[in-house]
Amino acid sequence: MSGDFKDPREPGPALRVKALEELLSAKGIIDPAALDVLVDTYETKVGPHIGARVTARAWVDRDFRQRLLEDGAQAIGEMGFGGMQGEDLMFLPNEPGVHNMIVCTLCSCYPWAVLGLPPTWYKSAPYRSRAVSDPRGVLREFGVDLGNDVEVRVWDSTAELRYVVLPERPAGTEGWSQDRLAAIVTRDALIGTGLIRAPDGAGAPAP
Amino acid sequence: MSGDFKDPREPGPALRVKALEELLSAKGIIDPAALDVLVDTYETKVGPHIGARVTARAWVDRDFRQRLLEDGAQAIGEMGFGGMQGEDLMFLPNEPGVHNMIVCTLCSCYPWAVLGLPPTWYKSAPYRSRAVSDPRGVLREFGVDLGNDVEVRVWDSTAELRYVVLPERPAGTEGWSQDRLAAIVTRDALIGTGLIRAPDGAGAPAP
Amino acid sequence: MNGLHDIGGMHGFGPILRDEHEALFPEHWECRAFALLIAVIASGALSMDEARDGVERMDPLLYLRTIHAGESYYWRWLCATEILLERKGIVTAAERHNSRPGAGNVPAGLALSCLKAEDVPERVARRGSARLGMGAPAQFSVGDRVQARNLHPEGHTRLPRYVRGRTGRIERDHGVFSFPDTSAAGLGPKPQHLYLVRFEAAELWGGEPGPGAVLVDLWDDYLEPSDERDT
Amino acid sequence: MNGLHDIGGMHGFGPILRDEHEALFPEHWECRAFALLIAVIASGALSMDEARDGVERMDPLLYLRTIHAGESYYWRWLCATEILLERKGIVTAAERHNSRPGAGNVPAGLALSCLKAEDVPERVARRGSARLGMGAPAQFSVGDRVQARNLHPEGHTRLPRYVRGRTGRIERDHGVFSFPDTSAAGLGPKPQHLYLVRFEAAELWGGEPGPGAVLVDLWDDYLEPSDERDT
Repeated sequence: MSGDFKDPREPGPALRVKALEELLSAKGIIDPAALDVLVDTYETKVGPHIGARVTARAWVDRDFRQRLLEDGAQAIGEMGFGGMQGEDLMFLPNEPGVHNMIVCTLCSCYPWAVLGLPPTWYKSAPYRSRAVSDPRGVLREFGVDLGNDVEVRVWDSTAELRYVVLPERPAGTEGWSQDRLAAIVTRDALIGTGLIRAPDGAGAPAP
Repeated sequence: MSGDFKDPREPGPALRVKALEELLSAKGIIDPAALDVLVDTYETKVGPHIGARVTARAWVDRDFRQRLLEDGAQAIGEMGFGGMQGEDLMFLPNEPGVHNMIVCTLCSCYPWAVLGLPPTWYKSAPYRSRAVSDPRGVLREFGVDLGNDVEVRVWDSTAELRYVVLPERPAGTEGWSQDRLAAIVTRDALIGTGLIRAPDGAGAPAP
Repeated sequence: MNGLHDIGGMHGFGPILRDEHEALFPEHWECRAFALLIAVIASGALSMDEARDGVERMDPLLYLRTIHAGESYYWRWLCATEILLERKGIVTAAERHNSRPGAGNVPAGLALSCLKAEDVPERVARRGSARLGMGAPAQFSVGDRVQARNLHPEGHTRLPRYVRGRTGRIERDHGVFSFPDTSAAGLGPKPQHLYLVRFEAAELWGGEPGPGAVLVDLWDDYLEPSDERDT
Repeated sequence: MNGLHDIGGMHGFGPILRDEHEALFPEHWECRAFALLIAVIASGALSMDEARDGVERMDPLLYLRTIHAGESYYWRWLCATEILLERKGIVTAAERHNSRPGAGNVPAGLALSCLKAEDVPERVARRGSARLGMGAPAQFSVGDRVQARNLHPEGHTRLPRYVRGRTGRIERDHGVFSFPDTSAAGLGPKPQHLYLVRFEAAELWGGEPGPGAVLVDLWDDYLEPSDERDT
């Protein structure tokens, strides 16, 4: 019957990828060394620390925040960030009474340039199916319990625009440096499935 | 991970059915001998020959045809047929310019009392998904090419009503006995995925 | 429930594979799974609505294998039977696992009547209609234009996704039937009228190569009046 | 295409399973499958729209395993790459099977440029917008009430089933973009305006526990004016 990929007559994915890579290399369409660099880029260079730094700056720099909300790609370009899967970028500011959350129901679009590659759960059926129809239920699974007075806006990435949540700065972080602020920004907060809480003793002066 | 039923730690269906049957029997809820009779009933007694006999009679007996279209369950009761999955029954007459076809998109409802248990293809994704949205394409796969002037009515069995197509009597079968007519009625014609054609030499007198 | 079972109008499953010589029950367990569920329903332990609900709650992957990858259809019946007997406390997972009855027994209040072999012929041939012997006000009449509501219940429903929000016409009033959404959830029959509703193919799917319609049986609670003009 | 991938609003997949310690590429082949598709797109051999179309045409059972049963996500990329390179005649099934290039070569007319290792950083960091540098008449303006068309194309589309037939409001005009439905089918970019459309949760799903909306990017061809009153 059709389609059982565990059919023992079918080669596994490792062999299939290897065959394709060798064929495309022989045909001069790809350069295996470029694949190495691509992998290294997303394993070591592009990741949620970028989103954390952008967020921290937006928290302390009002003009930057405004530029970020007007043209996300342009603004993060000032910081040396941007590129693939972040060419057209909108930052979605959470505010009192409004919570934003991103999803891609049709595939797994994600703002790589700001967050790196997505976690498995973001690409899986339970999140993709329920984020649009039951966002409050999804958020509860992440430990986020929003009151029914809070409006939840879910952004389904159906086109080439990429969305990132700009979380609210937690109370008790007044006077923190951008580095210290960046350290408390989580990937889930930038997806909209988490909130940022200042750690214990947040109000104390920086050490 | 969830739900791979080929997990070797899980017993296969044969063991699972056996366990359930023994437990329910021990609890006095089922009688294994009744299961034997149920299986025998649908293997040897109830099948598409019933629909074929009903159709043949409707072709030769105008009053019966009318009663059949008014109340299918009542009319086939006259012939000693009817019962489970045929309690509320509508026969759908094909006519010049109108072709009927049955499906159950949500599960696999089927007029057992008239056709027996359905074939696998009727219960499978390709038929269930496309019968409602591309009936002409489905019919072409069955070798039935309807002109675009023919209206196709697809009956999706979402409730306890059961539908059966009443095919058109083919030309060249004038004067045939009910038995001879019944022999050319196919299961697919009663589902609406086939047409009935008189065999070669149909016009000749019965041997 | 917006599940994989609600498959009308989907693409991508390839050609219809037919085997004109297939056996009714290729493997022995399949005929037992078939008869077992019928006997359990005959006992009064569960209803057809509940059985369908059980199928819908089986694992989506196994469900897909039974409709697309050649696994036996009767997996659905087996899973539904297991799921529902467990939900009702009639056969627990532990009992299944140990293959022997536990200390508990059938819950009190379930008046079950075992279907005996000698009663099978009568049971199979019983001609009683599924209509309920009670009245209920009909919201609609034959000829009315109706719109299927845009409902997305998490439980069992017999309102296919492909008709939700679409406009059709009442072709026939079938009478008063039990309502599957409440019946499957153990909330009673909520008796109401069931209608045959005709949806033009063009209304459901956009352009079509020729005239066509899909006829669907829908309950009062699935429908609202439509103010769309006739086409 | 009404495929399994169009999963917004479905039920039955259970809880969200998270592993905070998962590796980016648990198996080595996954990182190669990832980089391979990116390099093939960079070569000009295929577009993102085509890549998505390829994923949608993989076998539904394997697709489901990658979203529900723990099989690697990168199966989708691998299958899409295979399907599309075969469709375009760049790598045939026979070549894959034999693991060596056949007599034929890359079809004439495809001007491919191999992405070199030293060009990867520039490629990854390139900031050009996906907007097309051309005008197109805009059918709608910010504030307009629109209805998503009830389309059921058999090919690739980015119009999710859950918004079809539903009414929303244009929140933003993103400018002119390539149209995925034609682009993925090799019929050209059909440049047109792309809008951010806001659908109230109640409009999409019925009753909701609190205020909410889903915001979706939709092209002109997916939309028609709505005469529904404001709510």
